[in-house]
Amino acid sequence: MGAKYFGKLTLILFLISAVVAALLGAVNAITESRIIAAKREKTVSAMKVVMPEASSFEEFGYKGKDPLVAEIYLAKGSSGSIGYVVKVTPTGFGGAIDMVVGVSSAGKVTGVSIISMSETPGLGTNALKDSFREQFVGKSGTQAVTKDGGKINAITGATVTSRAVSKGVTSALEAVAALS
Amino acid sequence: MNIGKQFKDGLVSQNPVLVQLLGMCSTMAITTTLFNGIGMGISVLVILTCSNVVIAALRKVIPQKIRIAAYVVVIAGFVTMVDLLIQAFVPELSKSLGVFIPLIVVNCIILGRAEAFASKNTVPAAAIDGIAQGIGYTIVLVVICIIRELLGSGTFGAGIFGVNGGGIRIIAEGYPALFLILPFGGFLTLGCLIAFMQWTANRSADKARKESEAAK
Amino acid sequence: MIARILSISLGAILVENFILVKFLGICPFLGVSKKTDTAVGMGFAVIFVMGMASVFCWLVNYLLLVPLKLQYMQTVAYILVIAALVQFVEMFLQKTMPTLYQALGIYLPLITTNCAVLGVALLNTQYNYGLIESLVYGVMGGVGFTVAIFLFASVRERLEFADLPKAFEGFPIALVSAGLIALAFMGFSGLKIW
Amino acid sequence: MENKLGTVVSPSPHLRSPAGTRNIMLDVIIALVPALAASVYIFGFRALAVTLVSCAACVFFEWGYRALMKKPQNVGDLSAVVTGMLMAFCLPVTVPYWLPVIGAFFAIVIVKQLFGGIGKNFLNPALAARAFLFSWPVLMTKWVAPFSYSSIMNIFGGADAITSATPMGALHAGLLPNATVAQAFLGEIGGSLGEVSALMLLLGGAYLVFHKVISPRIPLAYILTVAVITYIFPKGEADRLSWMLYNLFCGGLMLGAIFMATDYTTSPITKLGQIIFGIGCGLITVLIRYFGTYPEGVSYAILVMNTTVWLIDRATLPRRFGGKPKFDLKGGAR
Amino acid sequence: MNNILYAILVLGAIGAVFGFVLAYASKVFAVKVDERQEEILSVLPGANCGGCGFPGCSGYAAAVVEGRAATNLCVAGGAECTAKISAIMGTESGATEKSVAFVRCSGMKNSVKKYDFAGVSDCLSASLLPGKGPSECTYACLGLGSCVSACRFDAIGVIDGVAVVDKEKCVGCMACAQKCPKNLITKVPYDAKVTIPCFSKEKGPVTTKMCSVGCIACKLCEKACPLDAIHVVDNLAVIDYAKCDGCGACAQKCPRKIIKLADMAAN
Amino acid sequence: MFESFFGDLHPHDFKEATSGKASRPMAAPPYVVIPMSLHLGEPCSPLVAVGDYVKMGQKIGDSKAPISAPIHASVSGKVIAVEPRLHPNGTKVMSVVIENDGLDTLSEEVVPHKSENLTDPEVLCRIVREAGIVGMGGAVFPTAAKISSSIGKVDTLIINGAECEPFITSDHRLMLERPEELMEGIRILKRVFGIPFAHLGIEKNKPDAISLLRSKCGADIKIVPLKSAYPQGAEKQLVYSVTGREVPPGSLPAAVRCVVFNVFTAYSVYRAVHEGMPAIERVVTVSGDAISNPMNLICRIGTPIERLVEEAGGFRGSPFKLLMGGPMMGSAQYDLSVPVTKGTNALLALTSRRDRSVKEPNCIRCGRCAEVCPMRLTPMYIHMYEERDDLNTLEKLNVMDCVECGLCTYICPGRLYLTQSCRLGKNKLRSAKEAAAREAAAKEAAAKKEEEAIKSGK
Ligand SMILES: Cc1cc2nc3c(=O)[nH]c(=O)nc-3n(C[C@H](O)[C@H](O)[C@H](O)COP(=O)(O)O)c2cc1C
Ligand SMILES: Cc1cc2nc3c(=O)[nH]c(=O)nc-3n(C[C@H](O)[C@H](O)[C@H](O)COP(=O)(O)O)c2cc1C
Ligand SMILES: Cc1cc2nc3c(=O)[nH]c(=O)nc-3n(C[C@H](O)[C@H](O)[C@H](O)COP(=O)(O)O)c2cc1C
Ligand SMILES: Cc1cc2nc3c(=O)[nH]c(=O)nc-3n(C[C@H](O)[C@H](O)[C@H](O)CO)c2cc1C
Ligand code: SF4
Ligand code: SF4
Ligand code: SF4
Ligand code: SF4
Ligand code: FES
Repeated sequence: MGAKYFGKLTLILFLISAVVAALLGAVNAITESRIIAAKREKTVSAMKVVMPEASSFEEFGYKGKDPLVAEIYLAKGSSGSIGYVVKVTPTGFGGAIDMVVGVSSAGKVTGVSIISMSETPGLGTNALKDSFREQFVGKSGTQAVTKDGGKINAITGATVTSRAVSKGVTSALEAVAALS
Repeated sequence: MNIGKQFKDGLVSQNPVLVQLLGMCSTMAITTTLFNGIGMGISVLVILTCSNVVIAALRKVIPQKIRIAAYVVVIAGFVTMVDLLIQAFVPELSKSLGVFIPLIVVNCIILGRAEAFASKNTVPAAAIDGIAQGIGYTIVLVVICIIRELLGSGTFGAGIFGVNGGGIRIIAEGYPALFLILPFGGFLTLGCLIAFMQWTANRSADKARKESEAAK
Repeated sequence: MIARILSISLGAILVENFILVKFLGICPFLGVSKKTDTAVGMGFAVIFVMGMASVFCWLVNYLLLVPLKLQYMQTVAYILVIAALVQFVEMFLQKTMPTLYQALGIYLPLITTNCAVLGVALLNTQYNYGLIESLVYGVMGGVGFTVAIFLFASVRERLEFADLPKAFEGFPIALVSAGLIALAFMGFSGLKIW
Repeated sequence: MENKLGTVVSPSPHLRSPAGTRNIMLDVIIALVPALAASVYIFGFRALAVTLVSCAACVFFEWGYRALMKKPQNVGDLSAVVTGMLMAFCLPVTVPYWLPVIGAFFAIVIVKQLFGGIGKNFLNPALAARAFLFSWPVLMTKWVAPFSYSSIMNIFGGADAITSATPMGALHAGLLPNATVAQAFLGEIGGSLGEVSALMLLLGGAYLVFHKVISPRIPLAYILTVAVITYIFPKGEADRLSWMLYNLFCGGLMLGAIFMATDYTTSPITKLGQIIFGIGCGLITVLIRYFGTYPEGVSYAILVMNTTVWLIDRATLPRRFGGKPKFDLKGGAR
Repeated sequence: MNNILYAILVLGAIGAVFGFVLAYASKVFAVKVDERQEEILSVLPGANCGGCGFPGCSGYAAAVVEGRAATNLCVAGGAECTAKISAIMGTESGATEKSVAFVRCSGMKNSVKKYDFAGVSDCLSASLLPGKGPSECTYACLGLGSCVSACRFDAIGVIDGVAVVDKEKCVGCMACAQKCPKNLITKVPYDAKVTIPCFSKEKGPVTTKMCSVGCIACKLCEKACPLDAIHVVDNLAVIDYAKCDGCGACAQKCPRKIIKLADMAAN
Repeated sequence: MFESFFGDLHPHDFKEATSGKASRPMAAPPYVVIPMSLHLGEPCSPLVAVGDYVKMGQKIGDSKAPISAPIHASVSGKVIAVEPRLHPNGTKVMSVVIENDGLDTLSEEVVPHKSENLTDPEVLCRIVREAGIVGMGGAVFPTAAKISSSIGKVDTLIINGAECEPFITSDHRLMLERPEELMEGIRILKRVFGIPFAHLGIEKNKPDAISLLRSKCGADIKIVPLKSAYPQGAEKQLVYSVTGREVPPGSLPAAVRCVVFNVFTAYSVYRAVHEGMPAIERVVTVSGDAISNPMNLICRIGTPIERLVEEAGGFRGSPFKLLMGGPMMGSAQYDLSVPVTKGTNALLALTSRRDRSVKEPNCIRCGRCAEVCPMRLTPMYIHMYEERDDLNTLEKLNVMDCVECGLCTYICPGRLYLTQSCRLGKNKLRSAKEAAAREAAAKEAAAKKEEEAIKSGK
């Protein structure tokens, strides 16, 4: 038990780690592009939902201060820019809600789509329903639930989530308004 | 080597969840839909089998002192591979299992089997052990999932079939007991399941005893 | 910064308790909770290891993995760090501080395979916490674990006097009790002070 | 062969106080009647119907479980009736009748009898059931305004009355409710079935204290803690005094402090322990009311403190007669 | 490809570093432990599940070695594991002659009852009552079963008011004897052919009045025994099993027929 | 009968049945059974044999042990048996049975102690011992031993006239009927201890006794009215009520410089000194709802209790329990032949109407037992840990402090036998300690033997 013992332990753990790393690297090389694509696909398809006429989306740097706004994309239709899609992350009942809001050039909501949320299933997740999201279409300005004096009908039993989504839409509208 | 016994151990007498009480975290955290359960079960099955094989193969090479570290690296390697593959090919599953896929690394079942079985047995035996234990795990997971999803969300198989992957609705919306898909429900369901198992075990033991006494 | 630390602490202890809400570290929670004394010992060991793991994993991540774009290896690297760290600390304590080892060290092997430890490292990364925040989250997550296991152990001590159906003896009733404690702790959900 | 005298031999003492478990429970039921009456007056007969369903279900499950498990029956001690009443008291009057039945199952079978029945459970059955019933949050938060619901028909009719805000919702938002303090005290406000009339609850509490069923330690410690904190730290622009008073009279504080935090089985038995328990409940209640997502924190505060009872008792065992003070400066802890 | 190289280097380096550190630590911090502890650790499943109530497998192993824990606590390992641990600890029951518990009383139903009693159904409790319990005979079994609840093997039960040991189930741990306030339970060989279920040390006439199956110390058995295996001590006949061959001469002579032969008892 | 509100510390006292009636001297019975154990400590050996003629007040039993008191004949007549007889404690105890000749011929030993120096503690101790005086408050501890062990260590003399147990009024009647003699007895004790004045504690439910004694006592005896609360008469509680001092656990009142005597004890001291009469008589309250005509009887030690029942008009209805002593601490009897002893302050017969025990006692954790326990214990926890034989915890719960007052059992709505649990706990703890001590001694002996063997081997 001397240098040999040290060397052996070191070497073996090194070898195992190295082999594992190599394999991982390989798997990563295969999957990396797919993972990115899968993520992007999800966002893009969500963006398509909120702005169906758009044919492509272009990343558009957001320089505002609103922490809820994550990214802004310029939506391009057949005849050039037709509006913006804003990715916002308001906080709901169970954490951040990832959602995109389409805003037309006229500053009106064209659609709201939720990419992911960790709200309570059967309660907060009702925000995924069309009936709730469609309330926002065509709206502009500050959005709020009826309880808070706004026009949005909150989901029963999930006022917190409804508030969060409304806040997200408001932020998106403000962010776009600030652009022009 | 006795394949029958190994399977019986994995499924019943040494069931990792119900008897050995291993891997509790994921068993309770993700068992809210059948989709999650099957996904988790299969992931664990694959990882368990692979790591069992590798560890059994290396069992003569790895010195005692770095045993745990070495096992852990091997296991973590497989976990990450599975994680990456799931992210790439079944992103929805990755989303709903979240941090619990990487946490398979510390799922006590895998390290437990590595230490208890793979490090002392041949490669084929280790492989079979991995499969048997993995299936035992998956079955229990699926049972818990079905109960919790049915009573908690009122659906069956959300994420697998049904309109928009919403599953088949069995209990009308607004009636299921929401809390069963929360942590509370996880503890309660598993507790009742194990109690049920102990009850059947007691009953069959009682029966056996009565029979033997009657025979006397 | 102080508000941030307090808010992380409150979250980790009450609101998003590792055991009762996040479901991380259930095995030792169920296993080492028969007596309050052992439960507390385990709790302190977890605090210690979660704090250490948070720091070391943060260092490995931001000094090695991120610059080299190897984030996909986080899990492997973290668990290796944790396993080695725990084993090292155990040996170290056993030799140099036998009394502390008696109090803490004996729990250490149990912690390597504890979801809470790897979990905290992964969550630190997921939440983009800085070094200090990671440390706070790790330690406070451990405190949350300790609170939960201490209460649970006291409830289990009381359960020794309960009159249970045979089928529920042992783990089933422990699980049901843990569930009921989780139910009580739901009152803290969403608590936000700072 | 028997001895000629035929007397029974037993260890001393040979006298027992007249108060058995059943008398005590009967007293609690009597103390709850004024609040129930107020509730019927304010919300109509449906309040009574919900309470009866809840009690009947509790008694049924208590009896059924013990019959099924072949254990000696003790439904006669009436504790299930108390549980039933108290559980009904923290539900909205609009709940469909199947909800208290499920609650009764949870309270009696899972929380109480599974652990061995009266005296053995570690959580308050009624409160645990209420917490569990939030599995149906929509049903559990359908509140009605006082007196909007008093026709006899509503016993059978569905719960179609208009949902209305409760004072707790306003307080949660940092606003004062639009009822007067007097209305809040008398109970002309929305809220759970039995919690609305602070006056009637206090009456019941006085009865219990007078009959020595409960000691005032827990309720006083609890209510005073809430009073002090809400007075020192009012929320929003409210003036201290009315903020404090609304916080005391609205929501479940009185019901919880007088009838639920005092539940024997789930509260400490030592005097000091009871005070600590009450203060703990008060602190957590305010914490949840001020900073939590739920507007009301009483039930969770009591449940959380329930889990600490064993520890509190152990830490506060009374100083033995003739023993050294627990903490004397020289000797340290006993 | 660079990426994979980095991966290998980084993870390999971490591995190597820790391999070295652990090797170093294992030398520098080496602590001698009981070999049996290592052995036990190696037969434990290593799941560190804590099911045994100890902090992890090594905690349990240490506890077993130090005698603080039984060998059968590992939930994950099951019976197999228990057997192995017992083997390591050398606690398998040796080949000593099996002995079982025996209750030296035939029961209150045969003896005069002094009074009805109320209170805790517990033998010690009843024995503290005035008159040391409801039976006129202060030596009699109280039949309240304190011994029954002490037995972990379900080997003793109260039948017709007197405790009776099922010698097939009894393992001779004598946990029951410790609980009996009347000290009625004693050890007898598993194959004892003759037993005397009485413990009354009262003088003959007193016993006669109290109990129809009590030893009256008449000494007829003593005289009948060809092997000098039975003696009356303190007004009570006692068998010396080292000498007794089960001939039954004493039983035949006993005027009260209280000496039981094994084959008779079986009926 | 009206009973007090539950939860009250003070059980309804039922004293009115006998408190207003003058005590009635009872004719001596045809024969008396005098057990040789009428006190705490070593039993006496009989000094007489069958056939002997004894006179009233003659010493018939004595022992050399330091903790003991001699026993005297309570009638004159022929000894007809010296054999074990049933004692109220349920065991058979060597007893002297005397056939009463009805003459009550006084023994020559009975002479007033006039000439002796009564302030000398040694003299007084001798007189008290020779008179066979033991604590008449129930503990039957030899009074001479108590005096000699406390002399010089106390600054407060407390006379116990609390009589807190329900039903019993024997001390009450004594105070009303023999105030002068009582005062004189107290003064004798006071002088012995060299204390300027004595405290006489009386519960407030005896206002007549308080006012009577107040009018009779001088400045040297202070009447202390006490709250009517069971167990006000228990030594430690009485010391606390009178002086505010708490007797430490496991100690006697002398540890806080107090000494306590029962009123009947003080009265007996008076009689021994001024009349030379040993303790052969006492007042017994015969009461309870199964007794036709409840009353206080002055009766001879050794009278079979069946005579007392007869004297009080016999049973009314069927007695469910027959108690010697009060309902809280007295012991249940099952045989009417047992004799009155020096500690018998009451004989009670109760009907089943008052039996509130249930088949399945069940603790509801109401905490009342802990609230009422005068020693501030937690009986419900003691019960729980006693059931599981957890001796360590029992010790931590101070089970040894329990004075077995019975209050916890009285108050318990779940109808548990808490006092019995405490007794069992104490019993188990004591036997465990004894076993441990025995084991330690055996080990030591073995070690010694080994050592010796080694030595001798060398
Ligand atoms: C278990 C549970 C889960 C909940 N999940 C959500 C949720 O996902 N989204 C939400 O807005 N509120 C959620 N709530 C919060 C309550 O429903 C809350 O009272 C409600 O948001 C406000 O009440 P209201 O909708 O009746 O005004 C949840 C409550 C509970 C008890
Ligand atoms: C867990 C929980 C407990 C509640 N407890 C009470 C309560 O005890 N009393 C009450 O009046 N309202 C209670 N509420 C109901 C809320 O006050 C309800 O959501 C109400 O509608 C909120 O008012 P808002 O609509 O103005 O926000 C509770 C809600 C939740 C989620
Ligand atoms: C619970 C309890 C209650 C007692 N009650 C009385 C009582 O009412 N009167 C009394 O004289 N002694 C009572 N005693 C006995 C006293 O503690 C003490 O032994 C006695 O007063 C000492 O006087 P003595 O030695 O003269 O009997 C009681 C003891 C206990 C434990
Ligand atoms: C003062 C008092 C308060 C009680 N409070 C409750 C309660 O809040 N919830 C409940 O389920 N039972 C309550 N009970 C009834 C009973 O004690 C309860 O069911 C026990 O917890 C059952 O073990 C109460 C009883 C009393 C005497
Ligand atoms: S306790 Fe032990 S000795 Fe007694 S009967 Fe049971 S197995 Fe036999
Ligand atoms: S043998 Fe002893 S312990 Fe058993 S029932 Fe008889 S008296 Fe009780
Ligand atoms: S009997 Fe003992 S435990 Fe019970 S109240 Fe009296 S002193 Fe306390
Ligand atoms: S033992 Fe009796 S008095 Fe004590 S807490 Fe339990 S029910 Fe109450
Ligand atoms: S699976 Fe999480 S700690 Fe075991």
